[in-house]
Amino acid sequence: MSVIEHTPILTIVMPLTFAFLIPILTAVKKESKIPEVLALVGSLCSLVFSVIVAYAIWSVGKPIVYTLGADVPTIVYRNQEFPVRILLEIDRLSALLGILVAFEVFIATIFSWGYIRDHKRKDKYYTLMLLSLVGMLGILYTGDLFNLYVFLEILAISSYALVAFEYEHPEALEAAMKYLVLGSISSTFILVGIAIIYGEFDSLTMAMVAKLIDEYGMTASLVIAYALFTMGALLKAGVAPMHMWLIDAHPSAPSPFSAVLSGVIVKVAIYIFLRITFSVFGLTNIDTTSVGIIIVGLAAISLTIAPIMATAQKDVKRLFAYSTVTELGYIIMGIGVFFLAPLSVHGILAIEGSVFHVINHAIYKGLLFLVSGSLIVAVGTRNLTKMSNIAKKMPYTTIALIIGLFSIIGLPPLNGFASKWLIIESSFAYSPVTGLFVILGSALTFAYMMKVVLSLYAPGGKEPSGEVGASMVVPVIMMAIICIVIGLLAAQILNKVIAPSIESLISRSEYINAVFNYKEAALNWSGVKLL
Amino acid sequence: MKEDRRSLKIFGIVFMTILTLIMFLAFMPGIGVRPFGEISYRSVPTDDYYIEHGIEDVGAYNIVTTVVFDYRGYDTLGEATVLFTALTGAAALLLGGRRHGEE
Amino acid sequence: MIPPLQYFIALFLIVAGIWAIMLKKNLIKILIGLSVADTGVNLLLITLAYRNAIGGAIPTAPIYTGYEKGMIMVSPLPQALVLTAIVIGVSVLALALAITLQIYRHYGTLNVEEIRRLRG
Amino acid sequence: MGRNDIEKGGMSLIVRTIASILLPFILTFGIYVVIHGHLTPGGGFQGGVVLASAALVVLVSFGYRLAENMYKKYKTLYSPLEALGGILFIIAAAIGFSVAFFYNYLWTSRTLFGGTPGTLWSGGMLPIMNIAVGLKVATGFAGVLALFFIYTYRKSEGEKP
Repeated sequence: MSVIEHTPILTIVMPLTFAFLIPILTAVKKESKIPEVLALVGSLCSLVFSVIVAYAIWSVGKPIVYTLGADVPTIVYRNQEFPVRILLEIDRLSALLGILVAFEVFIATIFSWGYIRDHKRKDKYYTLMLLSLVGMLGILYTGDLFNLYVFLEILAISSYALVAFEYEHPEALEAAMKYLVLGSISSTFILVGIAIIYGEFDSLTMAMVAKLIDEYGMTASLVIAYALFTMGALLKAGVAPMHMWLIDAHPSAPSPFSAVLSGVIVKVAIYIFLRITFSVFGLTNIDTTSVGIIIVGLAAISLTIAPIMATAQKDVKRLFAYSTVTELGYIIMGIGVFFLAPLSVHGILAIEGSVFHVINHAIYKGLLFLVSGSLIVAVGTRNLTKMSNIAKKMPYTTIALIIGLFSIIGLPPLNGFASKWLIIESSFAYSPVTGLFVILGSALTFAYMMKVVLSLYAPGGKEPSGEVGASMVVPVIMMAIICIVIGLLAAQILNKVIAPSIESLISRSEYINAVFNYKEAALNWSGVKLL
Repeated sequence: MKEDRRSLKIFGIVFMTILTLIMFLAFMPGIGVRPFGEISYRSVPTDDYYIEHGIEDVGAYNIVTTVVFDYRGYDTLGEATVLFTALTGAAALLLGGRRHGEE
Repeated sequence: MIPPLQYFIALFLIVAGIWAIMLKKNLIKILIGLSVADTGVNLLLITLAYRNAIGGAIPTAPIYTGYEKGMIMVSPLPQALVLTAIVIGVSVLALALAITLQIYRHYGTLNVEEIRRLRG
Repeated sequence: MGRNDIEKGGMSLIVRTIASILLPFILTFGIYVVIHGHLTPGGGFQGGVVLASAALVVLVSFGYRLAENMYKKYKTLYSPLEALGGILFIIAAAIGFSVAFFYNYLWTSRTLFGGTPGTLWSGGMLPIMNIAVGLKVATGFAGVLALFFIYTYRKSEGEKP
């Protein structure tokens, strides 16, 4: 076996190693650029490896299984061998989101170079940033229920610490405490769900549990376990009635980490929900209609309340946080429409729109939060009414910001348009009521985002001294270019990237069989065609 | 303000009662998880595997340690990372206070 | 409708912990609730590990040092999980205490209602 | 002993004497639990916590002055030591890279720690991992305890007139 076949585990372990190296090397040589460099290299490593993994999966066309400590132990169950150890199981959706996560953290790390400069505790900051990347990738790649919980906790603890990082502002401490308490409740729910599943089947491997659920059907305790999982995941995601922690936590973090929080960490919670629903429990075993009604209801609340609250905000980061709740409403709405009309044409279109929107939202909301970081550095305030002449003094940042804002509104050539259109179209095809909520959300988004655009040109307030440094301009421009590129290539991306991911998410037997044929499903480099 | 708090409290009590009932339901004999101490007819013999093959696979007498470090070593790596994360976070929060100018 | 006593105690601890988190006003009491809920989950996992012996003998811990023939062992997997879960709980608690210390320094109080905006 | 020491956070002479007598026993027991992790109940985590409790005994009984001296001397050390434990763990796991991550190469090839099961010299990579985790947990918890102790003490001192 060559090193290249270990890429799934290296994607997770490389940033972890760099995170462990940061305190050691910082103790050796203080007041240096070591933390930045190590964080950059670590996130770049996992970006490269995640691209390799995704490429391999796309060319093989099946989920990949990596058995940790493979070789000897397997147990035979009904004449089928399966490994008793922890598995990494990566299908196309998790590989796709893996690239997204690694990319977002990489961009945020570049941006931090200018944003966190000369901070006394910057080594801690970069360590926590890398650890949050480790947590997210671990969740996306794992095929084991308890392992999911462990990595969820890594992600959660690093997020709590980074939200409280700027504790000179006391509201960061309050936000972190709120986030910690609610996050712990949701983790407890998920762990009780895992305990129930273990009590039923004595197994923690997702594919094995899925097979046993198919075989024996649902019992009352499994229904409760599913409810606990759903509650935990939606609480972690911050969907509307449970969104209060999100509104406080996302603006309080340092701006690059706000981008990561809003861009991907929230999506990882949604990924957990999708994975548990589709792969572990299975669409045929749960009551899709009632789950769908609940989810569509939550989405409708998100799409109406959050944008109305956003219109009243003066704080630019708080406004973007409300906008995140709105966008979550779109994503959840797509998933809910799929549950209400499972496996129909517009149902599949809806969930494709959702996953596409996950990617697009990660790009443009990341861009917007990074720009808010630039504004904080240049102007020194988060209050929209106190800024003036941004457009004249900071031309590059302004261009990127305007592209991001137009993208979130959904103007046609940009990426926000494509995914929003899919969700609007499919929800109208299902029912005019759901469609109406989505349209309402879009209209309100337009209203509050125009407020940001107008404030860029408004006089009367503090002026920025000039453009921010290159390390803060380049990532923002890069994100803006990606917005345009995804918008232009929307149809190709939808057909080549999103549709296969959804296909592999829905095809449950493929996910189960990969584990029972784990030797064939291992990442074998000879099977991968080079372009 | 006071009314608001009372309604929050009532909501909390109702929510908790529902949660309690739901959780109890999951462990009721007959419909829920297997009764205490029994082996479920649905279960996979993973635990028996660990007990029977632990010594030849890993070479240690303590099967719990065997599971912790070998069969589920990846979880333990994650757990060690959790501890490291928490320490880094606590250090980031408690060091570098403005008042004392220390570190 | 009360589940078997062994499960009941664990579930009672979980619910009592979450109850304390939701309804208590003092931050330290909230953290104690967090810890109690954690303990409940750990107890639940350990309870699932117990297996009745065939001849009515008491099962031992899954350790072969001092093993005599004919003994039966409880499941080792939940014990490993609990080991992990305990450390995770302690880590969350350590971070929460660090945040609480800083909150106390800034506000001079631990009452959730007196701390601005920190409610729920 | 005396009021002054007590105000500095230390305890009376009796407590300090008992603590200094107990300390070697606690440390020995902690190290025993760590290195016998693959044979008897216990292991890296449990032993590490016992070792960290030794640090707690020192902090509580000898008080702030000693704690601060120790802290000034070693403040750059505890976090790197913990990270070192983590790195050691990853290296132990990566030894098996010829087959897979976490493959117990040392035991299956009987190179190191490959003796008869039940003796100290067995278990493959388990003793190494136990020591790595023991180091990590001991330094980690001792670091957290010292952080809390010094932080709270300084704060109460700062608020006095």
